[in-house]
Amino acid sequence: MHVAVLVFPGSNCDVDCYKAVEQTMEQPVSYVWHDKDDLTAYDGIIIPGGFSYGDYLRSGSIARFAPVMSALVKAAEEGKWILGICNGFQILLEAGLLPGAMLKNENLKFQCFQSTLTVENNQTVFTSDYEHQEKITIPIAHGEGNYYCDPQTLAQLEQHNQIVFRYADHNPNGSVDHIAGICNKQGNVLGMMPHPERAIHDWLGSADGRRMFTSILKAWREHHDTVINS
Amino acid sequence: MINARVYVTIKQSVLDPQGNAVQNSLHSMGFKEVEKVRVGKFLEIKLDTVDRQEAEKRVRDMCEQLLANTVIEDYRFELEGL
Amino acid sequence: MINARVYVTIKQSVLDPQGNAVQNSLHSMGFKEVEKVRVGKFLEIKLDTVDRQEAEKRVRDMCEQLLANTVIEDYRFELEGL
Amino acid sequence: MTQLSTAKEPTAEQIESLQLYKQMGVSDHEFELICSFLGRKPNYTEIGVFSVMWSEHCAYKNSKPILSRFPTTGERVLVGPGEGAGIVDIGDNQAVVFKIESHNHPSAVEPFQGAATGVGGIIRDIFSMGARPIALLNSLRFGNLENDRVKYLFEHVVSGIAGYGNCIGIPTVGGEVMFDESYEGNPLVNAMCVGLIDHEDIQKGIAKGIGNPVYYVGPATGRDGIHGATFASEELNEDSDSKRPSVQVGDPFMEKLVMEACLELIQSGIVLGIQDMGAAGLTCSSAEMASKAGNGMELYLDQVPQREEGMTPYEMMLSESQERMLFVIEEQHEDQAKAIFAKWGLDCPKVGKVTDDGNLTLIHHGEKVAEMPVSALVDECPVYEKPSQVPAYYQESESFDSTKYEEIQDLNEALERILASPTVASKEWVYHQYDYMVRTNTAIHPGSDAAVVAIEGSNKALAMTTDCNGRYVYLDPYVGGKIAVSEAARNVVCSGAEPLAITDNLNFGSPEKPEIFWQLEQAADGVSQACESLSTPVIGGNVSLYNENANGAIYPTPVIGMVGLVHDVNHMTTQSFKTAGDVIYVLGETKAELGGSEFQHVVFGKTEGRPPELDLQKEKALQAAVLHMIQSGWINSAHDCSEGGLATAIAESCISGGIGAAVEVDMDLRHDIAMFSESQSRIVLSIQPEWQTQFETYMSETNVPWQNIGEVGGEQLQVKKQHEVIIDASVSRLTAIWKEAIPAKMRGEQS
Ligand SMILES: Nc1ncnc2c1ncn2[C@@H]1O[C@H](COP(=O)(O)OP(=O)(O)O)[C@@H](O)[C@H]1O
Ligand SMILES: [Mg+2]
Repeated sequence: MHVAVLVFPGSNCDVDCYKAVEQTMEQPVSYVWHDKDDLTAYDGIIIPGGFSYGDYLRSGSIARFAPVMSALVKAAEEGKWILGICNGFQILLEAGLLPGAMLKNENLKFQCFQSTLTVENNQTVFTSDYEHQEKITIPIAHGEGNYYCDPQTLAQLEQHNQIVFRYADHNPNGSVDHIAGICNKQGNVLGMMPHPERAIHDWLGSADGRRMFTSILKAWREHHDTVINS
Repeated sequence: MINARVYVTIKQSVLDPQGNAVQNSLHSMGFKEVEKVRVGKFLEIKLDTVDRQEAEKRVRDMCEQLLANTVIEDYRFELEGL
Repeated sequence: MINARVYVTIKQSVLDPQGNAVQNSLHSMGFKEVEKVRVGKFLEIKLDTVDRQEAEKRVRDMCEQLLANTVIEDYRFELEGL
Repeated sequence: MTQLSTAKEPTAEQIESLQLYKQMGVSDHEFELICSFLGRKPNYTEIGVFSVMWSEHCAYKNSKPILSRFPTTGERVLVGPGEGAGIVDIGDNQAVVFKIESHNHPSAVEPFQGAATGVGGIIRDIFSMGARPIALLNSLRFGNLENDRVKYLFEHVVSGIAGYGNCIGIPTVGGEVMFDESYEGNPLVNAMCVGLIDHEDIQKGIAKGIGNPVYYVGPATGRDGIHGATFASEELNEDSDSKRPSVQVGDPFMEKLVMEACLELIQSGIVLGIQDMGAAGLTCSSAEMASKAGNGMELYLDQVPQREEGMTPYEMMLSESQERMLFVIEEQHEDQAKAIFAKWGLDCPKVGKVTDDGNLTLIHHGEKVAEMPVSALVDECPVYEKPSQVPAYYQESESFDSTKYEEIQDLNEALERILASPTVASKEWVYHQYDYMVRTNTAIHPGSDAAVVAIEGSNKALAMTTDCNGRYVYLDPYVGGKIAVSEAARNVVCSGAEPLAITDNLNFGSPEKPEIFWQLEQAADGVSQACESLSTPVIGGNVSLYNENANGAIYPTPVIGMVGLVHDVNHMTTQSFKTAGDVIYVLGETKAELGGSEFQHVVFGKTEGRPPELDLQKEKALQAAVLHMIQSGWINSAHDCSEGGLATAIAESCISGGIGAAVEVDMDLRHDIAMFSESQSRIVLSIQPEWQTQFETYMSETNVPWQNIGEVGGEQLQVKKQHEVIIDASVSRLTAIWKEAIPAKMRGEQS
């Protein structure tokens, strides 16, 4: 499985995502610069956290116009697996690949600490190694993670089981319905504010993030086997 | 040269964390008469163009595409010829 | 009830990284006519008061004390009685 | 020399006759010297350039004699003071680069931008050496947190630091915050950056090779920060507000691009010299680079990117616009450099040339507008030996006796009050606003003694901390200086690291006052002594004088930033108690020492008397023992006793471990003094019972006093002394008090 980590000017968790893929999936991984317009070589695409274009104006708003984004939209349509973390989630929202929008944290402060999440949907390619309703520890680090969508959208998210993670005991940013991560209807695009790539060793404070990466790998292997066997 | 003044505000139906924070601060500073605060953005854009109608279309495009996120924000703008 | 609209802008001589980023982005999106962008704040404040003169004084105080950082920002405001 | 075309500027004659140089902080005597170096009167640009180069901030004219006392060499030191940052060897061809810098005065005027640009500046110092910045720390001092202006400053300084560090993606892993009336109106904002480098990548800020071009990278130069260096060298007063135009705005996104591009450029191997434009911007970087090479430099000011129209040479040279760098490469490599910068969306115009005439020459609109000998600018600023005098308060404190205070009976309450004091209380409110995890190497995050950052691809890690207790330094600058270094080393050791070296930030009042100058001398001697004895040389630092407010000088605050090497990541140790049944020991000796203590301040509202004593031999022995035992794998937690004394240290280990302790001490002291004395050279350890024999055997062979004081476990912190329970509090209650203290104050709640 070949994984791409997109790099925008101002991305700063690109290295962390790259390391996480290496250390958890042990699969080839490449940085892909924002000006590339072709992602066909990759099976999975990670949009890392950071402050793309300084996050000036609104988080993710400027990154959305980078050349690589049309390739990303295409990849999403083709059903490739796309994981947007933190700023990556914000970019997916701005690009319309996921519904809703991000507001500033309720207390207006950047917040960085371990958070407890509930796995609401373990039926996705990203979460199959978790138990349903399992509580996991994944850190957050963001100033604009206050997810918002209108009531109809929320109802749809519920209805299609698109809410993948919720904050379990303490909602750090005021997001609607304690949402921490959602996926698209097809389930191949996931955006989340917490950073699984920062939770891959006990010495980092938690290793619960590993299973996101192993889930993806497992899904890919299953998928691959079906392709080969059929 | 045309100057555009763009106002981007958070939709009424959406909670405005910044507005709430400012409102609370104003209260605790003794400005008890403050009923409601909404915080938005105000952009001044200088355009090297003379065609007002064209400018109007272009600024609308800028707003729709970049300057406002219409999921949560409204915008309006004024043009001012030089 | 009086509505105040407050405009907070970055002083001309002060760097506006936000404005620059928006400007660059508009350029690369093809809005080549954009000469300059400055990004400021826009606040709408509802005041439970009827005295315009008093309101003017109060809003000025709010601006000086909280709404604008007068070290790097300018402000102006308009009042609108209801 | 042609007179400036800019007719509005004063002429050379006017500068002299109206003594305009004085407004720029140049004395009569200095003006005469400048005239003699030039062989004529300086024009407006030239006097401006001299005034910033000869300011305290750039020339260290009042502090040079002090700095020369520091030990600066050592086996591991690769680069000592004088460059952008010092460098220490850590083996395997790697080295650690670090430095601390102050942004006190800008932060007093505009806390968010002042603090943000302080962070930006120190990061540039690190990557301009060729190093990849891996961590940030900050050391902060504010007045009383009940005060609204103090809250404002605290709130915005912290968000300014967060805003910059988070955006650029360098984790802010540690620091300290203290609150004391003495800093009212003159907060201290010191930022430290730590970087990693391979030996062969080490860069110097040197303008090598006559005829080579000089390039500029970064955003355009604006009128911001003009005279920032002089501003930093003056006292704050009502006028300071009128100097407000000098506030600079930081752009961390721009700095991220400049940093990545410069590191890539350096990796390409074509850089001959590179330096950031910090204080005094273009002036200081160009003059220093030329001076280090013994060359001159010619600058074509029309090529300097300008943000505003009609900028004069004076304004361009003195601007402190942020995120700018100057570098020298050979002409033939220009295309390669341009390609690297273009990838990051940056341009690098050629703005000058290295010359052989030893002058800094400025060309504007085709005319030579200034010409000054580089050596005069950089090396010839007069150095002053200021008069020094022992202050009266110091002599009075000789006869102080800690037992003069009436004994406090309710030690539960006293402990709670100390834990609620913002200086001791949890700093989560601060560091939860910092991204301390980005780059995923932070192994010990904020909240323990020193932070630890793992070195990728190795089994090693770096421990880092900043420390200084200004109250001690005030009461006795010599002892206080020793304590600052010793405490930093103790924090580093408690985390499992061997102390390597320090960087220091001397924050003092006006050196024109003999009492202040005395503090400076004494503190520097104390720092030097401790550095000698703990083998941690000074590899760089920063001086910030004229820190005064309406009530006089701030407490003298020589902040120490220390880095240590964890030889094996398995040695990393935190302060938190781990498991029920672990045995608790205290190492070191507790004496009746309340002078300058948090207890004295919180309970009696005083800062008086003698600070705790410090015996460097004992300190060294203590640290050696603890490090040996940590490396032997016997130690489950280690925490040094600092502000708040033994009771506070034990409480902190309980709180961060979420577990209680039953302690019984045997001390021949009044109960309150035993619990809250701030005697130095003490460390609280917890160990698994299975190591007890080894531990006790080992300790008996050292000269370090030690006592088994109890056991980890339960939900209460209970302390007995001479069989009497003197403290009994639930850990959850203490935790709530400790965690809520700062947030509650920031919400404006009354304590
Ligand atoms: N300004 C700050 N920035 C980041 N971390 C901080 C800051 N202030 C305090 N901390 C962290 O909080 C913890 C407690 O600080 P402090 O009370 O100074 O510890 P100690 O007394 O052991 O030096 C440390 O881990 C420190 O790094
Ligand atoms: Mg300390």
